[in-house]
Amino acid sequence: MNFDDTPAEAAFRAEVRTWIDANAPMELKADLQSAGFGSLEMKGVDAMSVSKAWQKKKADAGWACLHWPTEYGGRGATPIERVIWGQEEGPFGALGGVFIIGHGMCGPTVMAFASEDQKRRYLPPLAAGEEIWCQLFSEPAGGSDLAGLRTRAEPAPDGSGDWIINGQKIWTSGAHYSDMAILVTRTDATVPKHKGLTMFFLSMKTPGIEIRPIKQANGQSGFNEVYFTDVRIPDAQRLGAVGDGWKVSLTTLMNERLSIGSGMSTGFPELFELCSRIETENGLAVDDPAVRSKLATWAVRTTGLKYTGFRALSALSRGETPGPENSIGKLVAGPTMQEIAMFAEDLQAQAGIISDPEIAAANGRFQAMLLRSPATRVEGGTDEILRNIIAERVLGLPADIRVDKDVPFNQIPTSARA
Amino acid sequence: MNFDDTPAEAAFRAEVRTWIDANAPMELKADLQSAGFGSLEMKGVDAMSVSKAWQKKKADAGWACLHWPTEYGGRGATPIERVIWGQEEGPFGALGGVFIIGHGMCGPTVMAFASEDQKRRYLPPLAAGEEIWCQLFSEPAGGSDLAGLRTRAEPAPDGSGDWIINGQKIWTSGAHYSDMAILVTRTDATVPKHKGLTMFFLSMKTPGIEIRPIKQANGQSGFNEVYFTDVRIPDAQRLGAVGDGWKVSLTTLMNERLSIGSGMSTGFPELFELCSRIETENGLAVDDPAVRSKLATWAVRTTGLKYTGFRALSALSRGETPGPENSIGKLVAGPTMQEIAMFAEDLQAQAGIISDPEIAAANGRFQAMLLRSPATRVEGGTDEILRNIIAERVLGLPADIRVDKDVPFNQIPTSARA
Amino acid sequence: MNFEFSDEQKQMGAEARRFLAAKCPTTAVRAVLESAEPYDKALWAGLAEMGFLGIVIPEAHGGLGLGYLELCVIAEEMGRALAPVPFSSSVFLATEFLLVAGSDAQKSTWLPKLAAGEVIGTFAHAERAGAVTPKTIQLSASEGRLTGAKTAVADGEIADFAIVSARAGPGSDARGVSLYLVDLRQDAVTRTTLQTIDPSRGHARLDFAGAVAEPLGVPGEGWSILEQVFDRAAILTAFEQIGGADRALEMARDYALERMAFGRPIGSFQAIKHMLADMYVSATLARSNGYYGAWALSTGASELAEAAATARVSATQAFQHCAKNNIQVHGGMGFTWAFDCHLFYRRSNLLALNLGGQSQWEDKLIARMRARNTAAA
Amino acid sequence: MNFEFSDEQKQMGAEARRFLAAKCPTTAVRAVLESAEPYDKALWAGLAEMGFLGIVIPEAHGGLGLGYLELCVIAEEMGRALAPVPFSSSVFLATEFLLVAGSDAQKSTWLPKLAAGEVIGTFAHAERAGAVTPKTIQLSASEGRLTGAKTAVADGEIADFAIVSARAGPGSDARGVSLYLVDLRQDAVTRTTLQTIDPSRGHARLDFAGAVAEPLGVPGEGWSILEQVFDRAAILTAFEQIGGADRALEMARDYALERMAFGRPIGSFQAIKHMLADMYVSATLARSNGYYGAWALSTGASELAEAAATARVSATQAFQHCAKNNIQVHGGMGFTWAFDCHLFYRRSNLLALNLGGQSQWEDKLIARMRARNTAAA
Repeated sequence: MNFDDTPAEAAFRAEVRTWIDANAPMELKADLQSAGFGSLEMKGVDAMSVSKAWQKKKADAGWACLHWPTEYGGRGATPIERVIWGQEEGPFGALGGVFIIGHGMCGPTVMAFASEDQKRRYLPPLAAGEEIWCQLFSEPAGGSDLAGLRTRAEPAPDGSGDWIINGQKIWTSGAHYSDMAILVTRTDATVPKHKGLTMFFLSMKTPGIEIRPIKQANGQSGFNEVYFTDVRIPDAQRLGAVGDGWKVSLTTLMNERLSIGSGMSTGFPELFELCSRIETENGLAVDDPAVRSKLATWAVRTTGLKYTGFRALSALSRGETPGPENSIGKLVAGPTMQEIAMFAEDLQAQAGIISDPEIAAANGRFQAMLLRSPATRVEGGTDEILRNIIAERVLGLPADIRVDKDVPFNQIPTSARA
Repeated sequence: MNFDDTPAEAAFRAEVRTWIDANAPMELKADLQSAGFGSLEMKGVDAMSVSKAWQKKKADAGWACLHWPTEYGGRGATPIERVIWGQEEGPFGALGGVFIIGHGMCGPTVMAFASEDQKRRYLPPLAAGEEIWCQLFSEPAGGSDLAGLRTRAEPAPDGSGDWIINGQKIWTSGAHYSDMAILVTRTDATVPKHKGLTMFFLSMKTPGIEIRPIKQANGQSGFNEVYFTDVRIPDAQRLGAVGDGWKVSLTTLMNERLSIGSGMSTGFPELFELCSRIETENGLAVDDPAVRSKLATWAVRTTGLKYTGFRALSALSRGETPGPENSIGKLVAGPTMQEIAMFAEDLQAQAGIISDPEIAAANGRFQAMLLRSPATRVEGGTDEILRNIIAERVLGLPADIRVDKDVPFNQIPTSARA
Repeated sequence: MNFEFSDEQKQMGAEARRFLAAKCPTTAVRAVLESAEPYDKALWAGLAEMGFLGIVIPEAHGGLGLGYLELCVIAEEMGRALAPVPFSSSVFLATEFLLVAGSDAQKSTWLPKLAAGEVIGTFAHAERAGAVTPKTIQLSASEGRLTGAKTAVADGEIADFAIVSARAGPGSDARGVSLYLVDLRQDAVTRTTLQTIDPSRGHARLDFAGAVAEPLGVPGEGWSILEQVFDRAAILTAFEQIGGADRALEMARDYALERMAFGRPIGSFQAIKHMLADMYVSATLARSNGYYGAWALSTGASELAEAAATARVSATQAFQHCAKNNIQVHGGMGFTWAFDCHLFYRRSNLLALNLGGQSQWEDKLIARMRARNTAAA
Repeated sequence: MNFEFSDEQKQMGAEARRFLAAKCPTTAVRAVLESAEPYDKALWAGLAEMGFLGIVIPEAHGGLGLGYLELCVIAEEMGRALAPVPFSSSVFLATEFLLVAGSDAQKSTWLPKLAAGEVIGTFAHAERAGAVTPKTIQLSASEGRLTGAKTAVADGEIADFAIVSARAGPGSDARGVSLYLVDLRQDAVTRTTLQTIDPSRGHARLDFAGAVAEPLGVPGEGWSILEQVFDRAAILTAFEQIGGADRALEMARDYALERMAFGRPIGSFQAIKHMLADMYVSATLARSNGYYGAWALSTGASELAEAAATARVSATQAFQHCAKNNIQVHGGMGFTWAFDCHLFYRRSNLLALNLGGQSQWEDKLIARMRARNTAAA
């Protein structure tokens, strides 16, 4: 049991480090390291253009989408090599934020279901950050119930074989700066809900698409609503068979960014640092027994997540598939971050209400965390959905009773009053 | 807003106090006050005989089952008078433990469904503690799912109209010292589960009844299993119509002992007392900030329950029905007691494992609490059932999806493997 | 046993609820949240007209001369409506400071104007992040003039006067802390609006550059007076929190009944049902503990300090719990600006801090229980 | 990155599991729980035969001469099986005391016998209820003789020798605490069996009436030695707890799959599913933190003290959580003597206390983090 690289891993790491040291935009490093919650703000530079520049540079040198085949713009690297890249890229990884959805979810779906020509056309610019992709999945009526989507795709009446899309998506990250998208639609409402779906890809410049940013509770706007009015998509841009959209979606969802080893933030190190500077009525907070008891609880959750990640990395390093233990990450980190934010405010007492980064303790980090953390407990699966996933997929417990199973989609109740 | 009696209440209280001062077995008071968890132990006396003696004395003077009509052995008192009695009876109330099921659940059921002759025959000795009753409801296959019971009642083949009972009950408090019982059975397994039940009462001396005590996890034995082998009950001892047993059961369950105002114990005062005597590494526990933080959490739960009880009492005092807020009692007190027990052990550190009352801190009260508290979170409704009840009856949320609804009882799956 | 508000008090609450439903829908809260407007002036004027700003102020000073039970009932409704007005600053703090420690002249000068809503008062106390203890009070008072700064002053942008904690001599203990009444409408006072977690309630930094001030109460007894007033304010704020918690619970319950997923209302899933049941438990315990505080405050019982800490700890827990899980029940929609969930979440966290944090009140509660037990022994 | 036990180590664990499944079903645990028998002698002999009692004891002293990773793997299996034997006393404590502080002669005398299971050793430390601090150590040592009493001594009824903390002079600080090795088989030692929350593991009070004792380690360094040994024992015990937590979770999961209510397995209700998911989270975090401890222990890393507290706090939380909710999932049946749930509940609460309570370890963890951060700054 050790934390060391194998010789091959060490050699790869050295190669990565050398290249990054020589090529990364070092002038941005400090700003990237202190980047806050949910936004990438760097003084005096345009985040999008530096992100694209860094991605292009990586792609040109063969460091983009490492685990993709070389013919589609990748490197054909192993999973552990990808993790090592991520560790070495460090703060510069934050520049990849706008590409995450495309690389992690859209790309793999295109790779699995598009034609060879399409793959050669779309994947390399996706890998190089020249074209940004988003995914159009969630809808207002279907949050946790993803398959309950209502956006319709109907055959064009002109007999061209094209599809006409009408409906609305929501929670689309980066829709406003994306060039392309994958889109799941309902092509048959007379069959049970998982059976009537069909997946497409399309240009976000297609006529009939309207994008409206969603203002979040914390005042930021990372998500959008996307409206479709008679949007036309050629049948050639269908991914998978008609009616197979749910299966295709699962491919997408299962390819979510490999978060292994990166570890989800709980805010503990920042809290510990605050406690080393702020005073309670019993003296320095970190020496106050009441504070210590709380810190200890969060400390072991934080290290527990870290070492759980290390266990998964070890599996990757041995060429194995990591076990299910990684599914606990967000379920632990989300509520912990919220608890930590509230306690950090408590320690600041009356002045804890001040959120101005220029004035507030720790540059307002905890106030931002307080206002952002409720989203962490919801996005990408609520705490409750995550518990269901652990219970069902890890522990083998039965699925919830499904009243909408085998019911034609258009007969599923849509209102409690119905 | 005040805690004062109305003049009528004050007069009643004075009358009660005078009678109790003159008649209660004062020699038992100290032992009764220090009685522990789940057992009534008094040195040198037989708990059952002193319990029966006190109940008989009360009955003779008109102080038994205060809210029952006088013709059945009660006093026709108001609910608030009954509460005042309970407050004044104080530690002597513990002597009523063996009668609780009979007075609180069996009596009201008999009162609602038996014939006038039967009521005059059975209720007065029940009130006077001369005959003890128990209720035969729970079964091994039906814990939270009470209506899933399987004990069969079939018409006697001799055409007498009698019923023949076969099956098994479990968790019967006091079966071994009870004279009488109410019993719910299944008379029709071909209809949905709530519809095929029928209620009876019977003597526990009836041939064919076998009682086996259940040893609990904490080593005590307050409950029994009761087996029925061809037990014969005359049809005259049926309570309610054939097939109406669920409705009759609800009458019983809704008449559970009016716990309002009595307040469920959380163990907080005892913990506070311990903290005033025991030392942590930071000095006296009650002055240790880490201890204080935990104590405060439990303190406000404890006072919250107390004052919730006072609010209910106030409603009674005004002649109103208390609101649903009392349903939170056990849900708060049970887990709190378990947390408190664990923390009290933690404070005692290594020596906290010692459970011998002669040696352990606080006479081993916390060790007994630790071992008893898991039962509190289950008996009379698990924490989960209680949350369901609050969600459904108080907040008006929908019932759980019922897969066994409208399904004939004998077709409901009984095994996950079926 | 009559541990309940009277019918008249309840009726007053119902009246306030109707008034606030009409004058203070959440759009009014948003109007302050989203603009530079520091408070809702029309609502404030309406509250003055209803007499709600002078409930406990004696009739001789222009108030209604009613009791604290009436004020608790109104506080609950203010909390439920998230009223974006300086009610807590003026009524729970400034008014109480004057009632507890003001001279006759001070009372005569300020109470009638407070009752009429003609002036807004507040309390300026914290100077930096962290628990406010006697030694953190460094703003200095000398020859009737104050020099130094206070931060996170509620309604500091709009208040006409403030009670200010200050240090009149060297040292760092509680006996060196005195209170002053300062008219903020003078050049020696600079106000700087602060950006906070709940912009529906304005806060400011106040800089005092030799500002003219008059003593409030006996010099050197400032800490003891402010502890008394904080206890009273804690009970009143607890009712604000109870009102907020109840409303957040109702919102969550209503959404759970209405929102469909997997072909059924999300409120039919045990995960949601049990989350709501737990919120109900918190809210119920907080209400009952609040009643205890209200009783103690209205009777001036010796249990007041302990009851205040009890009510405060329970209400802070309940409002934070209900507001947080209200978002969770709403899922993604709960995290949009457009839904009202964040208004309650913001307010719950603001109220958790405005009289000092939960940790401090937990410590006070047990210290006070201990003192009572020691006294009884 | 190789943060995992080796295949050989895993194989050793599998072997131990098979052995314990055969020799230590829960009926064997009950046999000790329900009788006056203080431990399972046959099992103990079997463990000795397997070499499990001398895993880290050097081959020169009759042990296997393996590392702590192997011992962690075995500890987990012992915890999973609730083995009713003096394993922790003899192996985690007595052996470690000798390895850390024993003289060559002491090692030569005792280690071979410990490895062979011929003697049982333990540690006698607490004298009263409450945190064991230097000032609570009052048992006195004078001219090689001990006078005083120790309580809650694990396996005190059956141990052949004990390491005993004692005070050699006046005062109450840590520097006055020394350790002694005492042969318990002498008339000056009286053993009194204690009734505890987990009778499947024997505990006793030991009275020393001028018992002959020899120093262990440098006099006056007793407290520092025992802190070192407690850290090592904490990591090993964490694996015992991890094993217990895992088994309790499995029991609950299995019962939830099998037990029917309302026409379906109770494991299909979200209340039960989510309770089990949370147990899984606790158990997983504890395991990962345990691995960190195992790494530190096996490499003697400078992080050992911090890793020990981390592993301990996490494992105590997990085992208590899983054992408690295992009963809850089982409902009424879980509270019967006949079901095994209470065996795990008892053990989880015993192990939470045997090296000092959770509060003490929480405090240690943060103190150690603070020391590291201060050193790094």
